Amino acid sequence: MHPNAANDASIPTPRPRRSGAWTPARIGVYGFLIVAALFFLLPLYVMLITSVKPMEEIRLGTLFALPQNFTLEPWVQAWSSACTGLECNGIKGGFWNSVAIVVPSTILSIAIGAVNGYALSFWRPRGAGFLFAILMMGAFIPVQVMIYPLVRVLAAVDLFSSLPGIIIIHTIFGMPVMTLLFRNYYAALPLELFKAARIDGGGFWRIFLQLMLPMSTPVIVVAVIMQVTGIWNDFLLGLVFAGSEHLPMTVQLNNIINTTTGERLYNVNMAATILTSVVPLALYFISGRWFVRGIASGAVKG
Amino acid sequence: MSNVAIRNLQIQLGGNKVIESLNLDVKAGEFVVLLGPSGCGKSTLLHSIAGLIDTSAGQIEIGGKDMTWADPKDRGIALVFQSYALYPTMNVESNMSFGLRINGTPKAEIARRVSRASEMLQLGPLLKRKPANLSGGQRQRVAIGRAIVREADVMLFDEPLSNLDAKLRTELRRELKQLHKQLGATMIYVTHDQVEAMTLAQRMAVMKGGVVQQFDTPDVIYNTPANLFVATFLGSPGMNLFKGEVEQQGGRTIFKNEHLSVDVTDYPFQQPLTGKHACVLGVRPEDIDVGHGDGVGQAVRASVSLIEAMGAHRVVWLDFHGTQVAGIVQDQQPIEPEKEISFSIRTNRISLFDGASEQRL
Amino acid sequence: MSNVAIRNLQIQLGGNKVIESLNLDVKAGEFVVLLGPSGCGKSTLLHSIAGLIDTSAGQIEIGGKDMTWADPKDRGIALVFQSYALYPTMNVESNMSFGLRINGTPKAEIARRVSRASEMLQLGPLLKRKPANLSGGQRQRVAIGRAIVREADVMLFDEPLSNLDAKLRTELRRELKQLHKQLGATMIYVTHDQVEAMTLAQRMAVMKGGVVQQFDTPDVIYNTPANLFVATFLGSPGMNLFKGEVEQQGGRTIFKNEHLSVDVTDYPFQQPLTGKHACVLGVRPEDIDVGHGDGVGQAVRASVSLIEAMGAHRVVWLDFHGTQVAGIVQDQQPIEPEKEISFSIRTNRISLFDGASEQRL
Amino acid sequence: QAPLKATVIHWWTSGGESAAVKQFAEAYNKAGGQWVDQAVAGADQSRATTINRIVGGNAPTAAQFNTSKQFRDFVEQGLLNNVDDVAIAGKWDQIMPPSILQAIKINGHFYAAPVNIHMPAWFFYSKAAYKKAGITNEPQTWEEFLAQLAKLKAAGVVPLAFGGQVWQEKITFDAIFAMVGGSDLYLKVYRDRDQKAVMSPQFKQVLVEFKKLKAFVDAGSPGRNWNDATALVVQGKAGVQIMGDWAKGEFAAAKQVAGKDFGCYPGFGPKAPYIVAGDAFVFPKTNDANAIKAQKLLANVVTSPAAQVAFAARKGAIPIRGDVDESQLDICARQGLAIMKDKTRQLPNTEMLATPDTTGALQDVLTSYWNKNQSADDAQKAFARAIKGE
Amino acid sequence: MVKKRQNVSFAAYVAILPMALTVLLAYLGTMLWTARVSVSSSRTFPASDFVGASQYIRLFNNERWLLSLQNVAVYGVLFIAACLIIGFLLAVFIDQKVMAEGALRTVFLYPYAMSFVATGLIWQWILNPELGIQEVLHKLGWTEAQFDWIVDQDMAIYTIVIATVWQASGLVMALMLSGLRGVDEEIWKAARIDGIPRWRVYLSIVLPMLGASVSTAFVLLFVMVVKVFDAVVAMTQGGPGTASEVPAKFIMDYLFGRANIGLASAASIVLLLTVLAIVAPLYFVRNRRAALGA
Ligand SMILES: Nc1ncnc2c1ncn2[C@@H]1O[C@H](COP(=O)(O)OP(=O)(O)OP(=O)(O)O)[C@@H](O)[C@H]1O
Ligand SMILES: Nc1ncnc2c1ncn2[C@@H]1O[C@H](COP(=O)(O)OP(=O)(O)OP(=O)(O)O)[C@@H](O)[C@H]1O
Ligand SMILES: [Mg+2]
Ligand SMILES: [Mg+2]
Repeated sequence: MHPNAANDASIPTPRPRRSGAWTPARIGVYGFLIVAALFFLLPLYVMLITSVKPMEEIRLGTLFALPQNFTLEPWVQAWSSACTGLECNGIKGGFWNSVAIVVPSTILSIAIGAVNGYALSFWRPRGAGFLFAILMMGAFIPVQVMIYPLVRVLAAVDLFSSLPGIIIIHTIFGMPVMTLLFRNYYAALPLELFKAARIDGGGFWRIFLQLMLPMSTPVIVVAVIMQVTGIWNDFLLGLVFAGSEHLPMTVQLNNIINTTTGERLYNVNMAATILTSVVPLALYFISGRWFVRGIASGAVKG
Repeated sequence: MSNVAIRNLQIQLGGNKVIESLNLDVKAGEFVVLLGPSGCGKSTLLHSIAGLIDTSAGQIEIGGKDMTWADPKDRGIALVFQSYALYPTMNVESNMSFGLRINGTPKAEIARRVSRASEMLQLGPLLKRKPANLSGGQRQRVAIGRAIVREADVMLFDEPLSNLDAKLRTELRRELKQLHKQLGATMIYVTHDQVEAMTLAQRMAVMKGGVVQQFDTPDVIYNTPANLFVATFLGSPGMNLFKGEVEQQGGRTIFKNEHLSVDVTDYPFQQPLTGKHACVLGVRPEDIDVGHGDGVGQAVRASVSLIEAMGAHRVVWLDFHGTQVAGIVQDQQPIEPEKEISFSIRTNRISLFDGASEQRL
Repeated sequence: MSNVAIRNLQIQLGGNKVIESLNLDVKAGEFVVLLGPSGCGKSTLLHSIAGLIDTSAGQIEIGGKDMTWADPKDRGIALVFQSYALYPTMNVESNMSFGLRINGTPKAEIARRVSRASEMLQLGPLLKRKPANLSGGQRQRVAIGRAIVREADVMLFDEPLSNLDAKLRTELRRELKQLHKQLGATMIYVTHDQVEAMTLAQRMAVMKGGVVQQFDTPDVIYNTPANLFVATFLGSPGMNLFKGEVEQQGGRTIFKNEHLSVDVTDYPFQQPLTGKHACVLGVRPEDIDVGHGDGVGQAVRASVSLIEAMGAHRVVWLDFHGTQVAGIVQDQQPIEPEKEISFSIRTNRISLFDGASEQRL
Repeated sequence: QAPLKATVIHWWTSGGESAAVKQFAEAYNKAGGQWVDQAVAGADQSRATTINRIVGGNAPTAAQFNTSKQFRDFVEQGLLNNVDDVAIAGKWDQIMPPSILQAIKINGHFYAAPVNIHMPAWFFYSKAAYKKAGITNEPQTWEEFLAQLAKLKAAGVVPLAFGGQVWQEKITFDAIFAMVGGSDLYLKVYRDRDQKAVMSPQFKQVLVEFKKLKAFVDAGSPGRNWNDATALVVQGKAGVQIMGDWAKGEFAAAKQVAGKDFGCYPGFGPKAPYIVAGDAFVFPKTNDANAIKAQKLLANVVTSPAAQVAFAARKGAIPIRGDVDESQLDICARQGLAIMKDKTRQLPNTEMLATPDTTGALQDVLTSYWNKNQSADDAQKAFARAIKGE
Repeated sequence: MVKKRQNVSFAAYVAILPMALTVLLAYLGTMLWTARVSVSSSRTFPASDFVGASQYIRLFNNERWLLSLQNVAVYGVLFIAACLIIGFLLAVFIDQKVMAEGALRTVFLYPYAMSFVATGLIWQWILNPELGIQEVLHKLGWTEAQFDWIVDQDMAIYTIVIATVWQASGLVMALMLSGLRGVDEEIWKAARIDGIPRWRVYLSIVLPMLGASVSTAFVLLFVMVVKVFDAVVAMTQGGPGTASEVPAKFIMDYLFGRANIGLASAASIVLLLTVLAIVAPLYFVRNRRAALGA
């Protein structure tokens, strides 16, 4: 601290900024974040403690109390031994199926969404605006309503109950939002960059791949977050379209937690839910570094 | 080598008619400089030549072909953007080589051109930097580099040297001239720097409000501006103007107002004048002979209001009955502010404009 | 009115030491111009004065107070960004008035200042436009407007007029000078335009590579540059340089090389020289007397390689045994390229620099 | 020869249910088949999956439905194979309760193999709570039941463990309806859709009595899952719950024994009606001879006495036939099985009598009535409209 | 007026081919199919008869449907507003170069990754007056405390808002954050020079610059509103009674449980038209403004 700081208020305190001094504003920021985090974490806390309590304790209904008989059994069970019909392998069975669905579906849906958004923002081919309008309308139709006709279409082209089938389905359902996401992102980029690339002789794909994509990292991260989460957590489409060999782990998860008249093991349910969400959570955590600052800075003056 | 011909071009931006009806004929291999006040439509014109703005009417011909609706990449052009428009995710080198890589130019050739450009632009040590980490002038140089490595038939420059220091600017000016000679490319060059305009231009187009006012060699434009606007726009300080009338007085033609009377008999009138004619007399500051006029017949007196030392010369601002008159003083004679001094007008390079139409007489 | 004192400033950007150890003392109310080659750290310096860049060492004092770590808003400064940095979603008027509105300046006062600025900058008809719909020069003027309405104690300008036409630039130069007088603000002004520098500056700092080379009045800097760099950097074309030696010959001091011999006895050496001394002779182009030197003793001959017509004068480039020598010709004498011509050196304003240290002798 | 592969879609996914379905699978495998399990939790989802698989040309060998009108449309569309051979050989007509037969036998063909019978409206009570309230006997009349609830309330326990979800409200209503209104009115209303019956004072009385229960539920009931309600009974925090026999699973999971820790009774008095519901397998259309064989084998196996009792014991239901070994069943189930022998006490579940659409509409009416401040008259009118199918 | 346009690259047309196919086959096809089914008497399977507007008449005689629309309107306004505000605030606060940014971001995002079947139950518990917060407050001695919205006819829909905002605002945060980070640093510097307080910069300068992100988020949230289903099923099952019924649940009920796809289709079409009626004017205004501004 500067020796004068205390007695001469008019001189701003000389301080190296990076050292994170605890100004009131700073305290306010952390205060807000901590309160918000507590609110967000409350359900997770309940889930976690529920997942390590035996059922007897859960039945007592002391929701927020810490477990008295701590047990990891529910987790083991959820992962590897809970019964979901005849199978008693927990949710681990579908893990690789899920991966096999999520990876290509995410890539394909983002790729197509990005290309669409790019074409819509910069090239505006005739009729594309109209297509986009219908696409966005389509986003408002409940997925379940569309399943029946889509089953027919996919059956007609012999892709029903197959891995490509489910990938196409996820791409179709992801398309409105992905397209919108990228379209709006590109609309906010300086148009001059696109013009410069056109002058440089860039064609449609070149400009997209070499100029636009590298500038899209933040929005790609958001897109990946949305798609991976959405596809990873989907079970309805997987169930209908993937065929029995490719059922994602969420079908198992659903079977564990969504019984109607069977008895429910809440602890196992919670453990299974948390376990299932580990992949998206990990993704969220590592996504941070791609939320880069000022991706387009230095590009244009003015 | 391509000519650029623009006919009746009309461009609207956001509801404003930015360019009304513009005609411009640039010969193949010519170096044309566009000059005009801020916001007169220079950039818009360049962008429309490049095919980046849709025209609302008119035609653009490049290399003898109608290119009004052609794709930018098919026009054989390069453009330095006023706002640089650098690719933010690419480093300096990639920024420059991007277009060439797209063309499929051989690697060695790319390397050659990039290294030549970066040498010329003194960007050598910065090749691996991203635009965000460059200074303003460095960014501008990258923008120039990106255009010149393309070695296009038509090169469009939008104030390419505005953010560079005088020394570098002089050097680059020379390099650009060299490049022009070497490539034989047609160049259209927007600048606000009149030295640049004068030294580079084979012909110069002076624009105002989306209309070309005069299109001729720099000399002609400087010495015989087509109208009052061109006259005042060029030169720094601009032409001194005196309102008055021309009339015939005993076989001689005399410009006259309350305080001044100048014999303009030798003036090459485009049409002979008869009787009195309201007009404006234009005199370049270098034709105001300050201080030496005491003995001369036509000398008048004025008080010095400001002296600007320019290193090589001084600009003296005179208060002549309320009008500010600028004169250039080359010698070291002592001139002091607030003092009275006399000046005279050298008449061999004066201009006369119609009082109403403001066109050259 | 605040002074700005910078002591041992050191700044790093992305790992580069951009400013090493810079000292600068700007008096309260002074108008200082910063000059320097592209990328030498001018913008960085301004930004650090404004408090936008963390310094790694050194101290910045504004108005007598240590402001090294103060928030920009507490420094009483205004800054025109080289890149404008306009608020893209606000129209011109809001761009200018936003800061004032936040400060709680009374409405009438805001209106007054904005209307004054927009009049001065000729932005009147554009007040309701968004920056995206403006031309480059118009944007730059908005950037200036946003700074000057603040009427801050210290005003920092980063190449504020670079994208404006000469006429407007001249006008604004005058307006800025006026503003300076009126507000009594301290102004630090970066420009590449030497006319601007010469006319505006009370003192001028010439920078190179993050170090101030000379800080003095424009006249002193132009006429007695402190080192070779300053000598060549200023002036357009820059100073002509001749390598050689100075030696005493019979009571007179003579500069000499293979082709040239100049009597420099009257030269005000800072320290008396003894014996032979490798040095560089610098002569401004306007001190190269072209064509008239035939009769003069020291005249030498060279061939004309290039003539640049500048309107008011011509720059003649001479090939003098392989060195390019620029001379300014004011009169109308006929000079033709490729021909031989003689020139002589006016010695009253020459500079001499040490051959090794490049410092002024 | 390769074993007959049978892909079976069903929604038995909880622990107990899994154990139960395993009995079927083992029996089927033992009989020379190969059971391919496709469990999909949630009845709606499971059925939707079946529909889509059929439409997409990837139909399962068999799929679970409720013993109800749910699969009528399938039959009408000609999407199901019948299992007449098996039914006739197994004398289903004789061994199965009429209400079940009514549901599976359409146009003279057997289109489904019933696999169990659920009674959706048992009364489960906590012995501890009863003791605390000083209640010693199971109620014999509705009035007595209400009185017991009042006592429970006085004793500080939640009288009625209630889950405020639409289907639970409907179950409770049906129980009260059957009990208070009597079987005749029940059938007139649900089966015959007799408007006069609906608008009768008796039916209005049913509505009034039903709403009386509202006084005996706790504030936390809306939205509560049935098993959370059961947990209240398990804990002794609540007195009694009206729920299907599957609730026994929860008691079992809490290591409570029927008759010892908790009691069960299907209604008031010895002649109380017994509502019948249940599950059945249907067999999607196929021309593949092997698949048809598999379907028949499956129908045969799942209805066989041994498989039936093994399944029912674990599922908490009762077998569809009386000729089984009761010893494996708990006392509640045994009680149920006994009641099933008296055909007069059997009442079909609403789903067997009305289309899903109508049943849904009735649920809407009831939940409005239960939750809002609606008069019995209004509810009666709404009920009449709904059952007319408007 | 037909304006001549510069030729658009052929590649652009090829590139949007997948979109065109999807739109025509999947979306337009489905919409037409749905419209067709909505004027038939379809039950479990689509029927080919024509019954005119009778499904629609039935739909609009259905109190539950009308209530659903009403509920979703209230829900939608609150949910979108809350998500945008909270999402934006979170993004802003996270953007303050705070410690453990990655952890905080994950904390705010994690609800988005969790299946609502489970988290909805947790919310149901937490909000349940006899299990959750109210109970805790009572135990802590504040016996007057009342927080029983979830069992309250008039308040239940707000609990859905709370839980879904909890779930979705993290995503809005991520979207906003990606937009925030794109803002040129120079703008920030300019604002600092102008002496504009940070919060004001966010509000008056950055937020307007995030127009694209906001509009993306808005549409996303709007889609979520129209489709809200899981949360309702998991938390209130539309109850108490029908107090928190929403259109998607109505449609789903009729689509599956009640095997009446005719009515479900009619409801979908009505929903779609309603959305269109809301969105079209917005879209129109935006486009007009864009046309004037460009
Ligand atoms: N973010 C950065 N990271 C690394 N180096 C930087 C960064 N910004 C600027 N530099 C370097 O610092 C030096 C000084 O930059 P500065 O912008 O101050 O130059 P300048 O004098 O204003 O030049 P100009 O006249 O071209 O605007 C330059 O060489 C530049 O390349
Ligand atoms: N997108 C736009 N919408 C509306 N008006 C515009 C738009 N872009 C430019 N203008 C206007 O068109 C006119 C010409 O702009 P242009 O950029 O061509 O000017 P310029 O001659 O290049 O000026 P400068 O020397 O300042 O760069 C200006 O008055 C400007 O305000
Ligand atoms: Mg321009
Ligand atoms: Mg700079």
